[in-house]
Amino acid sequence: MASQGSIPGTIMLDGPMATKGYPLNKMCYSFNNASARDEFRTDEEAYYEKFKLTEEQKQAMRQRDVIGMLEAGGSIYYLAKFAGILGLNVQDVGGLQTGMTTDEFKAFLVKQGEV
Amino acid sequence: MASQGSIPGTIMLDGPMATKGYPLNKMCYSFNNASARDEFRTDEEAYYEKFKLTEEQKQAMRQRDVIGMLEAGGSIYYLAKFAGILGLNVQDVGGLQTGMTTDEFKAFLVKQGEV
Amino acid sequence: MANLLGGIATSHIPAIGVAMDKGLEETPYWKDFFDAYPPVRDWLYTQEPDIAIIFYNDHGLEFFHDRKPTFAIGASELYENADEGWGIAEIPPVTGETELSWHIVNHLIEHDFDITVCQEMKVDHGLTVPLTLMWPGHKYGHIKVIPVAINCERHPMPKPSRCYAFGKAIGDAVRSFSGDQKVVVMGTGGLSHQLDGQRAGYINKPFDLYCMDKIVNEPELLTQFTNYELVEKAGAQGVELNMWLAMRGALENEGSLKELHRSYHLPISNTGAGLQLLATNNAR
Amino acid sequence: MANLLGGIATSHIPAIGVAMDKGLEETPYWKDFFDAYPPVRDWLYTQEPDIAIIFYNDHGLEFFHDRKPTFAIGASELYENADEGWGIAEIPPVTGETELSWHIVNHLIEHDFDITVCQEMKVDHGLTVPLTLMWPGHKYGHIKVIPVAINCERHPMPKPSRCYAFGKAIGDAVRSFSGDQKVVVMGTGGLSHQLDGQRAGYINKPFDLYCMDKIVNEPELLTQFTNYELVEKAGAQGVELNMWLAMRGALENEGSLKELHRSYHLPISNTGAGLQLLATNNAR
Ligand SMILES: [Fe+3]
Ligand SMILES: [Fe+3]
Repeated sequence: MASQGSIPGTIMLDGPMATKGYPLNKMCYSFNNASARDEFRTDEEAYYEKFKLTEEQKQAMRQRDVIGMLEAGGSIYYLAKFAGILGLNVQDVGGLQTGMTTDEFKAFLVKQGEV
Repeated sequence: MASQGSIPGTIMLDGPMATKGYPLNKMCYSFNNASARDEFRTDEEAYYEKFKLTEEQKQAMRQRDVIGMLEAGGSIYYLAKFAGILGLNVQDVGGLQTGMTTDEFKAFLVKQGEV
Repeated sequence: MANLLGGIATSHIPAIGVAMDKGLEETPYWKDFFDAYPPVRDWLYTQEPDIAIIFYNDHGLEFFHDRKPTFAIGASELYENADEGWGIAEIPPVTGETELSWHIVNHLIEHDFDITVCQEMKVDHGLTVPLTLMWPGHKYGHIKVIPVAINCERHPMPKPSRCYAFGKAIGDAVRSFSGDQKVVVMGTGGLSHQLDGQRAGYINKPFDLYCMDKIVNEPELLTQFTNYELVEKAGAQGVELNMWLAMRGALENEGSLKELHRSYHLPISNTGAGLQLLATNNAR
Repeated sequence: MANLLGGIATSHIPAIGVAMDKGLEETPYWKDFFDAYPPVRDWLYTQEPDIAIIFYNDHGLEFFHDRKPTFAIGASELYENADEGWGIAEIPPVTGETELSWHIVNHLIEHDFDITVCQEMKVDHGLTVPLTLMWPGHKYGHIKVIPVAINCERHPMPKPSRCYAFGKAIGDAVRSFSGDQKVVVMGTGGLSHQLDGQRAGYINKPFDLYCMDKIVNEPELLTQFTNYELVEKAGAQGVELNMWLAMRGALENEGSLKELHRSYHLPISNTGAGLQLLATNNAR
């Protein structure tokens, strides 16, 4: 996909990114199970080790840095399950990534209907 | 596949047969795990129940009736794992299906090279 | 032969399921969105379809990157929903069927579509939210569902033209089935939205309206896009248009279509949410 | 561009792995069979390939009917073998690679092949027995393997013509890769055999010899068969010829091929066991 140029603010989850992100995404996929979510909540660092996250991925996770997670190969579909643990919805996550408050982000969404 | 006529002595594992055979094949697929093989050895009937085998499938299993297993939708690839539990190899299984002893079956194989 | 009655395209975002669980349909945020659905429900009630073939994408419930199919089709008597990890309520099992499923599988393999066949699969909100929207109160038990999952989560994804051809082959398979079942096809997801990156929140209303306009009689204008172009024009998750194209492909050889419903609401969650109903001449 | 050096077709039956484990290579039953391999091993030793793309079928280790792909391709750094349930010894992990894998995946999707991509997958005797045959003593760690699994276990299976086209597309992808790696392709399985039914033990030597003859320069004579015809002529498991055809397809655009080795032994376990080596002009 990279050969076609890049779309600003968009990180394509292509093959090489999926290779890079595999441990992170596998960890987040496990969050489909309530017991895995509990295990993560109990000891985050141990859970990172269990899935062999890279240092970059651990850092992004520790800092709740969504853009950092994406740059480390994270897929939004699996990261969403992590956001669920934090009690964040897609508007909250949108705000986090765009530097807006959730309310600002929601207003931004509404504004795009005024075309 | 049925519409193309049938090949004598050959049960095509097509879609409808795979539907019919699903519980039996799923049980046999579990035999990839040593612990599953042990569990089966300990209580065969309970293991049939666990995978919800049909009565036809249970009967074929109880009687070690390979042709019956195939007719009940069994796939030879998964049944082979059951044969492993019984300590049978593919020549033994060939004999069982053709009504030959293993030695007769082996001789039959050799004979086909004499063309 | 089995008869295709028509196709329905609808949003599938989880927030809709949550809103229905909580009974928020009449609140200001949701009212206009939900008010669009009764005409489509009435049509389904009148037409009494036996089977629904649902093109959707799995968002990481059934499939992970360990084994990610391009196209997957179910051939099971039953499909379970399950915990997706972020709180949407699980719904009762979905009724499946296997005869038409295997007939479609045979047809697809004969025509060089390299599907993954699932005799057991969990279905996620991409399928269950639309079912719940069409038959509220989980009253969908009577309809037999054939789930068809299209990869929209990891590039490379099947091209829009391939998704359309895939749908078309499934439509041909339905018509060549010896039963007399009545079948509807559904395409779920979209329209424009982007959940990830600094561009999160991107929606393209003019493009969405263009797509809903062209999909009726000029779908070839949409199938010419690359997935890259879809991401550019409709956001990272705008590629879910591919499910609409597969649905439309299934109707391709049905002759003229009647557009019985079209609506669009923005924003619903982070998306432009479309609803569209295209009926064939087999519909009453 | 990466270079295709040639293709190897070989049997993959588990009994071979068991014989090697037990050191039975020189016993009367096995001697002629194993004596056929040194020339092919020598060729590999001389050519020093970096990557082996191996077309094989999974016999129920990685895939079950719950989610059965038509075509699956690996994109992982490592592939584990595991207990298959009937006593063949597990072998050390197989080295993978991901760059060429993803390049091939992109090419395949662009050309409308609907593969399942596996970032984690267990490889069974269909892949590990040939590896062990080519590099005895488990000395295969240096070669990077790309596993490509083709459904040969449940009908409907991809058509011989589709398998050939699939291989051809993979060959084209290799040639369009920007690296300078040396690549061999392998097709494993066959030849005629039938494990199940009252027809168990069926072998068709004349047909096997015909296939080995025609695959060199007239593969189109083989790709015209249906899978039904293959079962009829070569037994229920004779459809494993499809892996040979995929291997041959990968060489299709390489110009003239040199057949450097051909041998056939019957019976090896319940099969007619073939070995064949086709070199391209890129080989030394
Ligand atoms: Fe979605
Ligand atoms: Fe095999």
